[in-house]
Amino acid sequence: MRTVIGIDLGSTTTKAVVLGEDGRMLGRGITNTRSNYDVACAIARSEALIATRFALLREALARRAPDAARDDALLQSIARTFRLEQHLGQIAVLRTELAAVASGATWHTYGEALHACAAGLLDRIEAEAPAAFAGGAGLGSEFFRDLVGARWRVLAEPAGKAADIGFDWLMSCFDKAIVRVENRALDLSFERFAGPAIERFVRENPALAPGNATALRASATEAAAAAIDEWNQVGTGYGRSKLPFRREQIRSEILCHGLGAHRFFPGTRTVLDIGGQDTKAIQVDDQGIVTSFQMNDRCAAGCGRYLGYIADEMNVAVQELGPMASRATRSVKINSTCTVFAGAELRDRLALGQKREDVVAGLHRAIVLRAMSLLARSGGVKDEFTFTGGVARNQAAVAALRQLVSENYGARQLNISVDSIYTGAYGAALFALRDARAAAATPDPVAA
Amino acid sequence: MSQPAAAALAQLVERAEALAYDVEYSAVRAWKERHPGALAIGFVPVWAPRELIAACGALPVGVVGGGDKVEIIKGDACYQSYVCHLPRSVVELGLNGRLDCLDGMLFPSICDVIRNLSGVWKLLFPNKLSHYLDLPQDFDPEIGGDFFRAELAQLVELLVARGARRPTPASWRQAITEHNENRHLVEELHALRREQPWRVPTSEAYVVARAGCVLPATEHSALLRDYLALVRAVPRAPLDNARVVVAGAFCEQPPLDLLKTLERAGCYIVGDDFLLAPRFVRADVPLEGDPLAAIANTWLAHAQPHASVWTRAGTKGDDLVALARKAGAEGVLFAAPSFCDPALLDQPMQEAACGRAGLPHMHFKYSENSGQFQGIREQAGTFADAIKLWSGA
Amino acid sequence: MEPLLTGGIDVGSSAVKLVLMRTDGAGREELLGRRVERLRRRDPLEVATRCWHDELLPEAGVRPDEVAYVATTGEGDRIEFRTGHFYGMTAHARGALFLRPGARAVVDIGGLHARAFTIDERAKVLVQAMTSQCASGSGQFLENIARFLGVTLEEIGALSRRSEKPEKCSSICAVLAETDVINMVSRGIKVEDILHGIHDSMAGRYVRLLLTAGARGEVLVTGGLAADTGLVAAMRDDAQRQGSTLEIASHPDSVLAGAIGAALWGAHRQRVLAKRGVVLRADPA
Amino acid sequence: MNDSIHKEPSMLRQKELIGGHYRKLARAKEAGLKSAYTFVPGNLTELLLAFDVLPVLPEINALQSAMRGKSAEYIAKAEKLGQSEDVCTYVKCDYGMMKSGNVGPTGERLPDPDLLLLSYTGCFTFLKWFELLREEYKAPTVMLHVPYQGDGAATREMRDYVVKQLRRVVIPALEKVTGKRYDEDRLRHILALSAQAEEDFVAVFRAARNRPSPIDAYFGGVYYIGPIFTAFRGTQAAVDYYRMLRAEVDARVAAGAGPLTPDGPMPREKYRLVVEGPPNWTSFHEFWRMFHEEGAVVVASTYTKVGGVYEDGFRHDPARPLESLAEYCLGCYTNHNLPARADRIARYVQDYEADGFLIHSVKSCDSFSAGQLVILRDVEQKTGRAGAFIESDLVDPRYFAASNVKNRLESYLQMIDQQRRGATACAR
Ligand SMILES: Nc1ncnc2c1ncn2[C@@H]1O[C@H](COP(=O)(O)OP(=O)(O)O)[C@@H](O)[C@H]1O
Ligand SMILES: Nc1ncnc2c1ncn2[C@@H]1O[C@H](COP(=O)(O)OP(=O)(O)O)[C@@H](O)[C@H]1O
Ligand code: SF4
Ligand code: SF4
Ligand code: SF4
Repeated sequence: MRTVIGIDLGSTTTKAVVLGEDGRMLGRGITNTRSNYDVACAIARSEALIATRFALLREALARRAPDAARDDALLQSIARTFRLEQHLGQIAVLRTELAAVASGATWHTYGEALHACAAGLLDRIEAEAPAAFAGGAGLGSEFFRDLVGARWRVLAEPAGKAADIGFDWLMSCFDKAIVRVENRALDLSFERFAGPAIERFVRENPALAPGNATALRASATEAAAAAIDEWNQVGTGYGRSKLPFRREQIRSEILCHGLGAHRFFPGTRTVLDIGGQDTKAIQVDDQGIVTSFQMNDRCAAGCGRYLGYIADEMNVAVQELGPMASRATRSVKINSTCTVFAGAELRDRLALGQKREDVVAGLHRAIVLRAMSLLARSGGVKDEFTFTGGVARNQAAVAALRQLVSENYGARQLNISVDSIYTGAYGAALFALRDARAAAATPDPVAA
Repeated sequence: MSQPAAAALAQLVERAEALAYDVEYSAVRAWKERHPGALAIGFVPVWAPRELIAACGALPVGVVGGGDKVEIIKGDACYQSYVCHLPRSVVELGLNGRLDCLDGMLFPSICDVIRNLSGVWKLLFPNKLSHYLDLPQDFDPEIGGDFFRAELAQLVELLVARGARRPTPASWRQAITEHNENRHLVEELHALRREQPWRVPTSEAYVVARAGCVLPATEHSALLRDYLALVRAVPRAPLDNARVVVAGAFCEQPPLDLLKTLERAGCYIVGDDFLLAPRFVRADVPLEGDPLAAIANTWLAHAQPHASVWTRAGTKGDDLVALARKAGAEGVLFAAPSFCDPALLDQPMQEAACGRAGLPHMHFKYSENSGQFQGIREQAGTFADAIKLWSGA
Repeated sequence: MEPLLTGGIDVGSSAVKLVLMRTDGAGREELLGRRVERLRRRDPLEVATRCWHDELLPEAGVRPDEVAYVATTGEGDRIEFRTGHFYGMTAHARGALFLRPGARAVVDIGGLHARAFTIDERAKVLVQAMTSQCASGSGQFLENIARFLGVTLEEIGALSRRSEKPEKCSSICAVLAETDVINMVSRGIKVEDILHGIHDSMAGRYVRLLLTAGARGEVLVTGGLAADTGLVAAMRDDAQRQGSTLEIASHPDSVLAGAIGAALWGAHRQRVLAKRGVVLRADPA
Repeated sequence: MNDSIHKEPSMLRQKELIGGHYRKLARAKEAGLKSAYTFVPGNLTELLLAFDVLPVLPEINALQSAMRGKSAEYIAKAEKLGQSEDVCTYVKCDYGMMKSGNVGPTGERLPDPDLLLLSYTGCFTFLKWFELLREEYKAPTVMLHVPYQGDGAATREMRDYVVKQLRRVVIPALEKVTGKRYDEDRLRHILALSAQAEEDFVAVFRAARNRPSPIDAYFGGVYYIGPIFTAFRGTQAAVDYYRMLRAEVDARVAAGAGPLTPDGPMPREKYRLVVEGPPNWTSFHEFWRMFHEEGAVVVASTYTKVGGVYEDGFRHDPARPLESLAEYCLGCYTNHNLPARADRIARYVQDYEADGFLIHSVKSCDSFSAGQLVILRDVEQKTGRAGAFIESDLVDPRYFAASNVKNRLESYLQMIDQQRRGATACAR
């Protein structure tokens, strides 16, 4: 199978999108590793390829057991099981790293006790995992660090108290170990975990028709063995110059977001991208060609990282902020433009008795206000409007934006793709496809 | 007995605060309804020839920024981050139609930001009067004075061309008299605060003074008179506070909560340079002779030392030390708007002067919409502590 | 004079510091108990209350009603069982003199702010200078970086001092600096060199702050970052490079300076009030 | 810098001129020469020369310090002495240099001023700057107030005001400091030389209308403006330099050659840009490289007009000595109001057939930068082209985030590229 890949090396997350020869999106992958770019890139790519192989699995299954392939719940449940297997694999690595960290004698004085306590904590987290991944229950995050970290934070205080080990030490222990895990490009591939995942699934679903189980196993083997040929790749994003790509395989994220948004919603004339560390307002024409753009200055105020920071500050996952803000009855005005000081301001406000929901709503409004200025700088919102980037996943940010856009520009169609965070990578992949086709002298479906 | 006075005082302050922070400029709108066909002319800090505007039958309106009362979107679209806050909120007010009641805007020369704002205004509001008023830096009546007089004469023509009344000897006389009187009352307010700061908290005096931005001089004078009478009647006890002068806030205004923070941290503000328009020129404009020359020459001879005015003689900061001495201040708080070049470049020289005079001092920055005063409170509190714990020692 | 037990609680943005002190009013000042608890985003008031009642006092074998004055500083003015509150630098100045009687300038480097000020021999704050509303180069910033590098704060100092090739860190934003650090890691720069580079850039800021405040002679670094030997060394280097004669020092209890100072001022105040016949009681309820 | 940097004869001549001036300054005291500190925009070089007074230009010192990598240290010094982080970095750089022994770019000490001649055309900060210098040097100080073209034109009253100040304030001060009488004939002679150099100067910049442009009118341009904007206007040396420069440029036009960059001849001209705002001096060559590596050449810039806008026909005029000096002061780019600045940029885009325009916004310079975003929008409307907006600083290296600047520039050029391809795709 011939594919092209687009990679968006963002400031907080790295995204990859795999397209088939026909331009169809086959797989998406994302990672929040804060380790070096090569690792981030490898992980995102491998995640996107996993998704691609899942697409292949579904196709193979459709041939063998059409009913099962049409059963979305079944496929989703397999995907969840696969995630669980991956997760357990990562926990195993974390366990070795924790042992190494805890026994490293230079930075603490607890000796074996710390190791035992940390290992015990991890045992609990591991034991909880199957339930956490079981159907229905929403996961706090899609990232390993966030998932384990959130539980660790909750469990560490009582566990430490029981073992007479300071909370701080347990946190440091975790921080050190998780970084080591993140610094390694682990093999989390479909090839490695699909088998165990299917077996677990079959084991846990005794009601599954035996024929389907066989079909599943065979399809997974087939999908794992399929040759995936990388025809071309294009990189974009904040760190794009760090990618080991040729010069013509690098595109500015402005162009990629413009094209990606255009492909998601062809009527788009204005694109707002709020990512981790920068915000961009882009105007495009009816071909998806960028006609003007503005980016924020070098200050993290008003970007996605701001929300991440606030989430850390409140000890919740970034995904929970939007729903929390949506429950607000009013929006508290936030004055600090600095991300770090906004964290402090948040604490002040809470201490003064203001409701969490209201303060968080105010923070969302503050971010969107900044974005509104950028939009105004780039020429405003004249027509159909698309919101991309990670923050577009946040319902409260979307609601604030919707309101402010209509207040300032009148009613406008506001588009948000479920894949909004992948817009840049998608655009990059489209460029990759276009270039590959141009090189192969086939007609260019993107420009056409 | 004092009960009704206290209530009346509270009411008056509330009214003044409403006027001072009314971003709808309702008082101006109401004035225009009462004076059909008359113009309202806005001016940004610090000083403008209010008597000239009034003599043309127009209402001079001080536009001192939106403070923390407006959300900034369009303003930030016009200004990048390393510029002070004032022009953002002024542009925001303008683009949101809040300043539609003004028929024109004057931009007196005080700094590059204001100067460029005059051009921004021309681009954003091509149909409104927008005029940069260059103030002389040559103080010879025959050189700078002639130029200034010509500037003022041109301003009269611009106003008249927009439909203002051409000033008559009578309208000149009335406008100058009313503004001289207003100047006196503002000075009286400050004098009382110097003498009995516990009677006149700055957070009150400030809003009472700021209400003058949107009122004709006579109405503001009446407000001042009422306020002065009331505070003299209401008993208020002195606290063990440090007496300080706040310097540097001449253009972008400090948020009211900042003033309250300083007072709560143990400071009596006995001198400041907020809202300078009515006290920028420290003398009466004479009623005799050519009124344009009178305004120009009074300005040349009596404009107060200020960051926007070339310091002719003496050393920078000497005037501040003198002011602090006169006010009986025990220290100076330098409060400058972030990114305000004139204020911040003056500061080291002024601090040096305070140092030479043995006057304790400290500085901090703010912007008109700052909402967090934790750091400033700590600083000012420590400063006041140091004065109180060791005063005289 | 009768010995007096007083407490000092310094509530900061990243940690709570508590001390218990005994003074006799005639120059004897003793530190009976100390406690530093990093907040890790927990509620500061709750942490402070718990540390005070459940840890510090029991460990010292002291009942709450035996403490004559509980003095707070920092953001501690919201603590309900306080007797009185002192402003940050007032407290740090006093604490600094307790720790290092010769100090004539203090730089307090905390989570969000850094403040430098000069003092006289009575702990009067003379001139102060502070960083502005941008958290670049703050303690919080260093903490973020450390977490990301997988280094504990305790290890930072030694690591940084091991570095021979400090990597220049140009970023001015506390948040965006993370990205710079990612870049450095990607380029294969060693952790110690990254840390040293960050220390150098921070040190430059703080020395500048000190000089702005007119510091001369002995300087005590207080606040949480005083424990970072790498930073203190970098400050010394920077001062030397500037040709300045500042003697920059730290003290193992530097982090407690605010709490100590508050407790000492509390004792002072208590005696003054007692002389006037005013009775204040630290109410444990 | 390294040896591989490419230079033309005029470039060497320029360096010699400027180097010579600094050497002369270093010996000024022993040679009994007087010096006056003054600014570039609206400078009165001819008048100073008529009194044999040597100009010292603090802005040029600041930019030189930055190019030599000293500015960070000087700025830090100034901040330690109490200057705020927020203010103009030119001032801090100069002040820091002064407080570090006033050692000029050639490594020799600059003379203390005999006169501070403050002609503060176009920027209020100049006024503060000289208050600071006066406090330090206690030198006699003269203020020449040049009114701003607030309504877009220099009026008669403005000119008369400036002339009056020249006659009654500036000239008497110069007479007093030098002990010489004002000699108007000498001034006329000097002005005539100015006008000659100005002719060639205009021709050099106008040559950028060719395709490919033989010069880079921003990065290269700052070298070309050196002599005429500083100490050499009104000298034979300047006349010779500009004649030589013009001949070189004409030769390049004839050969169909593009500009010369420090890294060698410019590759194929791919993008023609107009730039507004002063350059960054701390990473000057790196910044330039970002342009020429992409094949972007600057065909017109406003910064090269801060020391006088000659292209509209103004010349120093021996027949009206003080009047023409006054008109020169009033006419500098920095003294134009925002609408006039926007008009000029739009005109450049059209006249020089540029593909786009870029605003290099200097964070610490309110004079240039406050309102530039409104200029951006206005020029976009007038030309129908999107502009790029990049922020950094003149001399504070902390504010030059190379990757950020590069990212924007690259994105902008790729956008232009994409638009072109889009246009051809549609045409097909
Ligand atoms: N599920 C989610 N819900 C809410 N916000 C999210 C979610 N996922 C990501 N984000 C936000 O998006 C930001 C990252 O956006 P992204 O576009 O990936 O940035 P970049 O490309 O700069 O790495 C995060 O900082 C976070 O605030
Ligand atoms: N705006 C300007 N005004 C006047 N002179 C300038 C200006 N810009 C640059 N120069 C001159 O150009 C010279 C820069 O040359 P420099 O960078 O030192 O050359 P090189 O890099 O080959 O050593 C400076 O010496 C300075 O005199
Ligand atoms: S605050 Fe300062 S810089 Fe801003 S407009 Fe006012 S005087 Fe100018
Ligand atoms: S203000 Fe805050 S977010 Fe902005 S640069 Fe400074 S530290 Fe970063
Ligand atoms: S503010 Fe700008 S124009 Fe004025 S001195 Fe500074 S750099 Fe020059």
